[in-house]
Amino acid sequence: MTLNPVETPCETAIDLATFETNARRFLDAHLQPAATSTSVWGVGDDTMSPYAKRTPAQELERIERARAWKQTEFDAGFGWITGPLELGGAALTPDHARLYSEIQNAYDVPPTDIYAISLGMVAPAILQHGKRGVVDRYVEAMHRGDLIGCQLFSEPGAGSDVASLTTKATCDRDDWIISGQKVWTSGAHHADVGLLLARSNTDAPKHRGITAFAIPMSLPGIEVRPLTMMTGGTEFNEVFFDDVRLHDSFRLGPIDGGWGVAISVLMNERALGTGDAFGLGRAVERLRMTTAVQPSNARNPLVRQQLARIVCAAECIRYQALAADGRRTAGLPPGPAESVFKLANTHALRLVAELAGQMLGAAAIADTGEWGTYAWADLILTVPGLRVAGGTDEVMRNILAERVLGLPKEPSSVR
Amino acid sequence: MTLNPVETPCETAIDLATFETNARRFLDAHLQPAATSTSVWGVGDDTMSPYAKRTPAQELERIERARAWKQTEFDAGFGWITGPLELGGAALTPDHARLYSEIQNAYDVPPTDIYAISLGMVAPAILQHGKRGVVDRYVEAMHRGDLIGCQLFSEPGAGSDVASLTTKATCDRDDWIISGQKVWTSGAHHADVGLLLARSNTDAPKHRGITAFAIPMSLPGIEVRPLTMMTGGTEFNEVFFDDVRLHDSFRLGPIDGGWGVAISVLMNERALGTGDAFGLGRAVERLRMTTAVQPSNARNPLVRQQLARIVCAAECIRYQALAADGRRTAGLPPGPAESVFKLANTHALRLVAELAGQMLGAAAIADTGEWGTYAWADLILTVPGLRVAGGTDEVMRNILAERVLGLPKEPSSVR
Amino acid sequence: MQFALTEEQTVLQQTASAFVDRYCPAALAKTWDETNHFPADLWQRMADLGWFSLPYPLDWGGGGGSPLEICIIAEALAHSSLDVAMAYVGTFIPGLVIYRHGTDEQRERFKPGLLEGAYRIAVAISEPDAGSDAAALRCSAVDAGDRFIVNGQKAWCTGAGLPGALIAAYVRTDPDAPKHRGISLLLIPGDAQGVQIRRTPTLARHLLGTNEVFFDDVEVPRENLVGALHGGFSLLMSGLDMEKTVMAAAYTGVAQSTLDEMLAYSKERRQFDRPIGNFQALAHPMADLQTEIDAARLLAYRAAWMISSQQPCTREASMAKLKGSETYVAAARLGMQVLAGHGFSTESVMSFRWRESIVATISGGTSQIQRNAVAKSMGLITY
Amino acid sequence: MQFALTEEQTVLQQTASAFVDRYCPAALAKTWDETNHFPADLWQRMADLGWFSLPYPLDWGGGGGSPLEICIIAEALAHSSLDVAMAYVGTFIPGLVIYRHGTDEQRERFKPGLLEGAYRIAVAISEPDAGSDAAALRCSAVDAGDRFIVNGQKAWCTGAGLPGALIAAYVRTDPDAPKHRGISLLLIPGDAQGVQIRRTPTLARHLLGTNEVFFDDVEVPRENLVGALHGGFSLLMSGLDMEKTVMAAAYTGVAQSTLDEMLAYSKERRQFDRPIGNFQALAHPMADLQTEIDAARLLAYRAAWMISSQQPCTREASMAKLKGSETYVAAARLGMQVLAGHGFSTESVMSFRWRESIVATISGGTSQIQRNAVAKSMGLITY
Repeated sequence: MTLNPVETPCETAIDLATFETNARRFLDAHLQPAATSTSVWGVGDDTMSPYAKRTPAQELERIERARAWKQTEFDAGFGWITGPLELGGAALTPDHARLYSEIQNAYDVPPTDIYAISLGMVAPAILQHGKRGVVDRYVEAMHRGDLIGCQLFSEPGAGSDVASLTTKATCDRDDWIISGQKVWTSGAHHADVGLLLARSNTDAPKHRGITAFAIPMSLPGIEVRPLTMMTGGTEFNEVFFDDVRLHDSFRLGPIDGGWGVAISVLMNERALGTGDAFGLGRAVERLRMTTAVQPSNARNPLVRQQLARIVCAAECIRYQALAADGRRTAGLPPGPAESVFKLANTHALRLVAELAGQMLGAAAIADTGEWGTYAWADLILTVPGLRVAGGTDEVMRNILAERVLGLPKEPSSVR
Repeated sequence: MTLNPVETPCETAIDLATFETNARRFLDAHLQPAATSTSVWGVGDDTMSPYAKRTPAQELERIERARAWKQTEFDAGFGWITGPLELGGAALTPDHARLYSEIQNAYDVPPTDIYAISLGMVAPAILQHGKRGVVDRYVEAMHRGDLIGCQLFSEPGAGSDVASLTTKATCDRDDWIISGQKVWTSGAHHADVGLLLARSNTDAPKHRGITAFAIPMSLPGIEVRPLTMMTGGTEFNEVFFDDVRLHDSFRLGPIDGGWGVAISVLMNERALGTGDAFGLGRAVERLRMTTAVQPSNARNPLVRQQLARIVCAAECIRYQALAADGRRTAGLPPGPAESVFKLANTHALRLVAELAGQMLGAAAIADTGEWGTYAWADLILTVPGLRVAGGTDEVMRNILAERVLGLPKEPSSVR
Repeated sequence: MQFALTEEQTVLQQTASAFVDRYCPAALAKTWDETNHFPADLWQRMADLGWFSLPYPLDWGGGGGSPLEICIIAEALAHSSLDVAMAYVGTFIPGLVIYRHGTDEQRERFKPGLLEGAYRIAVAISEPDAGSDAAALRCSAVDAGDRFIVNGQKAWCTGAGLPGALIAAYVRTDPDAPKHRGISLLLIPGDAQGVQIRRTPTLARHLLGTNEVFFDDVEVPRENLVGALHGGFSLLMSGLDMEKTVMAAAYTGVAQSTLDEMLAYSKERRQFDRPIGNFQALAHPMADLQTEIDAARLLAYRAAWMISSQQPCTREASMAKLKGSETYVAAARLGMQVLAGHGFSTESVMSFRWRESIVATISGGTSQIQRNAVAKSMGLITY
Repeated sequence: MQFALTEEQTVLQQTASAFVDRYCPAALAKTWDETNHFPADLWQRMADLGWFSLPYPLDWGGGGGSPLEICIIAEALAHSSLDVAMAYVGTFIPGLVIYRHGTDEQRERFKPGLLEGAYRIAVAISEPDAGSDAAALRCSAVDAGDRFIVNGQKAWCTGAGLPGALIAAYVRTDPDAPKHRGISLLLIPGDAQGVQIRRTPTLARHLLGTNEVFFDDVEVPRENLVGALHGGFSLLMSGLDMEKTVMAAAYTGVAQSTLDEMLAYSKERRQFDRPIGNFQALAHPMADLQTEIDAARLLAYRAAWMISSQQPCTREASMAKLKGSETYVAAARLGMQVLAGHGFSTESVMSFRWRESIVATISGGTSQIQRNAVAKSMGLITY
């Protein structure tokens, strides 16, 4: 089945002006105006990195806040504006969604990054490739924030080369038996459902022997172990499958046709990288503030030159992100060109982190307790991870070369 | 006097749809549809550099084509769409101008780069700061393409530091006597009028002793000598003033108030750098084509990676240029933020030239007669010039640091 | 001009290399760092080999080693970690100050400890608000005849918290003199009354630890004044070329290890049906890196040779420090790209290299400061 | 390890330096380049100093110079221009091939010309369609007993158009053998019947000129076959390390000149009331560049030392070529930024440096090829 939001009937649509009034009324009732306090030196939380270290209690509290907000928003009809009515969506147009997202910018919305993969990749894949029962079980609940999904693609031996995965799915009458190991699974310890790729046919060429599944993370035989990052963060996991039994109705797409599912998901993953997913805007602003409060840096010609360079890059990226967001909100599918965005973004973040290190010197690498100084250490440590997550720079550039520029495939890459 | 186009009466305005019909009718009558031939390997002119070497005859022919087109366009009412009626403008809105420029993209318009400085910098400065007689004498004729203006700012000892100029203007009753030397004057040998900065007061601080003038280039005592560039091109000149007598009515702005005129002009200069003034889009496309026709490069992982990097950069710049053009067409003044654009653009061009050199190897530096190979040499030679013209990278970054980021002025720069 | 090591130097290199393999392989250095562990027995083993006495002249009971030989040890130790190499270098560099500028009595008093590396001499220069101008320090020592009374605060004091630490504190003894002329060097035991030490959390360099030190009416006997009263600034500047040079050698050592580690991974790790090291997009940057490491090593050795042949080499030592530290950072950055996710996980040595490399271009004089020094030697005065 | 030149080497360096100042200062080299002028008397002066005989052993009548001494000359000449240095290097490198692989008769026949630098030996390898694989050449020589009949076309042939030029052409003598095993080296006078030479317009390197050479039934006497029949490929590969090393020294020489020129300009040119060299935004890149030039020079000298001590050094020579040529390009790029408009004008020597530098990372094996060689030495096979 397909439930393409673009095809839903529009007769229920309300006009944009009324919608705006309703949206503002709803947001006024539940949220504070966006604080500008993050732009004042020394005020507020000074963490910078998306992979910042949090205690388990802090993390849970953060998820609960996100979940409560998601539920409130969904129940008020703003959670899935373009979604179909039968799955709890509002069946409105992309213009409504874009408008809501603009209005929302003026409010202090709880951070909902925990749902980024769940809603950006897992839910669309289930909706597009899942059987009716699985769609009903997960999609609405995921959009309401009740359930969280994670992505089970990477393996210890299959990182950039996802298609070389070896986690096995063996058919046993109406069930599949899953065995193997996944790694770099973001948020698996909070997830209710996983989007799994497994090898169902070892005789076929590697891209043609993979099947995709939605898999309940509570099944017996699944074990999630945290990976500790340099930052101290533990949001990535290893996930072990020890003869896990899964009914065939959880299969997504055809048997041995999982690579097609994967491609559609990976495209969505790259699109996740737009917006200010990596916090570049915030980081550049913090860099500017840091310079401003330090006269020796503000007057240092080298710092000035490099800061100017970075602002150039960030400005370019911002315009591009606006264009890409426009495409997405308009319901256009993300194209391979959006690989560009992640590359440019993580490169700029690297420059930001390097300049911060240069400006702050020892204060960036040792904690003196001063606001906004050692906070940079997290970002400095995170940058290499950002460049790798969702495809290394090299892989992203190759995708660009092949799919956007139309160059031939890299030699002897057997795909 | 000020004749601000935005303030002209709009009762004469025609609606956009009618305007579009008229514009298409006019363009259909005079131009061919834009050839796509520049995107076919081996077809058409393969020159790449904006400073390509041309024979004097080729150059004159090019100017004559541009002038003929400018005149036709102006007389049909499309030459100065937002300009005031009394100066031959059409007194329409920025929306009309933007629409015309979009429609025009589909036609094979003769290159009119010779007018870029004339209309982008000199004419606006005369219009804004000139006395009635000078405005009447020059502005309409410049917009019609009858006359060409050049900019007389840089001197051998005053490049980035324009305000340290020493060309003297000495008051002699109602006249000024001009003596000194200008350099890097683009197109002076074709110009009818120059926008001159000269030192009128040697006792005042350097920014407060400068006066601006419009100066007829045919006056006795003015000598223009070509400078030869590495590319072999001679579009830059030295201009010598030997006791040139100029009536005070040619003065722009107040006596000793020339720095204000200069600032408004320099801002316009930076804005010139948007659009695809440097030919980045064309160069990237040529690079892609070059790769595509050379299997060894198309499959070379390093070339692929670097090409992808460059496409990222160019894509970012394109979106930014669109935004900047939007601002300009909407009649908003160019801001210092547009310094960003030139920096990003020339940096990307440098990467393009380097990769082309790497890919083509000897064929980029020696002329084998093959289409589209040695043609790169011009661009390779031009890149350093582009990075310097209109402000070195270092100066542009400093402007950005001070005017956009609000950092304090660089220490001990006495300005 | 010749580029070969002598036979003795080759043996020394092999010994040091075997030492690292046996007592402090990189994975162990990483564990020490992660657990803030100070491996005291490692120092004892270095002392047993006579390494701490090496920099001192033979006629004083030292090993009479040349700067090049010390570079060889530092470089080899850095294959373990920069921290291990720095701990070695940090022990004798301040020791040489005492040897060169101390009174006869002080030289005799401290001699056994110096030759055996028994002291952890923690150099205390920087202060929280003094910025990068070392001469602007404010920590005060009042002359009370047979002793000084010290008050104030020091920052970035490496190793001050270790047992038996001796703090070599640069303090202001004449508040009225021009800032360079009122500084003195005092040796203050870390456990003296009124000394309080607080460890600073840092990204790396956890073996010795980075500390803030607070002095509250600390009494320091006059015999612990090293060099002339108010003459401390020249002591502070002395030995800088040697320190930069030896550390430059250490940077090339750890950069080489970093490259070796990523190279091994790139040959073993397969993606798209071949070892990832066979992709030019990784192979060429690694080839470039090896070229840069070789170049950085030659710059360090050249500076060492100049020191031993008594040529002034502030410019060459700055070049070596600049190039060495920047090369280590570049190596760690490339290592993170080659190891990708594995590098980001704390399981990998590379995660440790990355953390540690960030310190390299900051400590011991930032890259900007080295560039200023080189620019000055070229006749450019920057401000 | 020691980094000093011997007294003789120092004198040689001073002589070469004075030679450049007197006979071919950079501005003059630029004029020659702009006017495609071949300064024949300059070669005579080099010959008078015995430089062309220097690479040959004493017992053959040569100067018995070591690779390091040849590097010293090449580096000094490159202060004039890369082209001048290349003309020197390009004279003896193919000469050494004749000396090493020629018959006794050939050695005697060519000896006077080789020792006096009288021949302009133009090496002809590349062909228009052969790409970067030298072994894929197709230019054919048919064995006709006492002579060969040569037909085909060569490209990128430096100096072939000069009076008295001798073309050292690698040709295919066995079309059926595997491509590396059917190549031979023939010496063909540039004025032989059936040889046609066409100059290729180029960005730089105009002293000797770059040419296409066409062979149309050219008869070459058998005594002009150098080395074994079908054995030419090993001759082609021989001496590559030496060539890369000496050229690497030349790159560091011209890079140093480029830096010296921008440095002088930066001290003289004032903007915003101070010399532009005092802005850190220019001073620090120049300091970095001096560091890189020193590093590149040490890599070149190391390779030269390895050749003279008979160590294999393909890796080290590739590193030296890579680093040297990339450093020259970086120097010229920075020079264009420092000189700004003045650099872009043909009045400045910098405009010539920029044009010329672009050749450096392409000719004599591109940077990609050097990186492949280094990667191979690290156990990485790229494809």
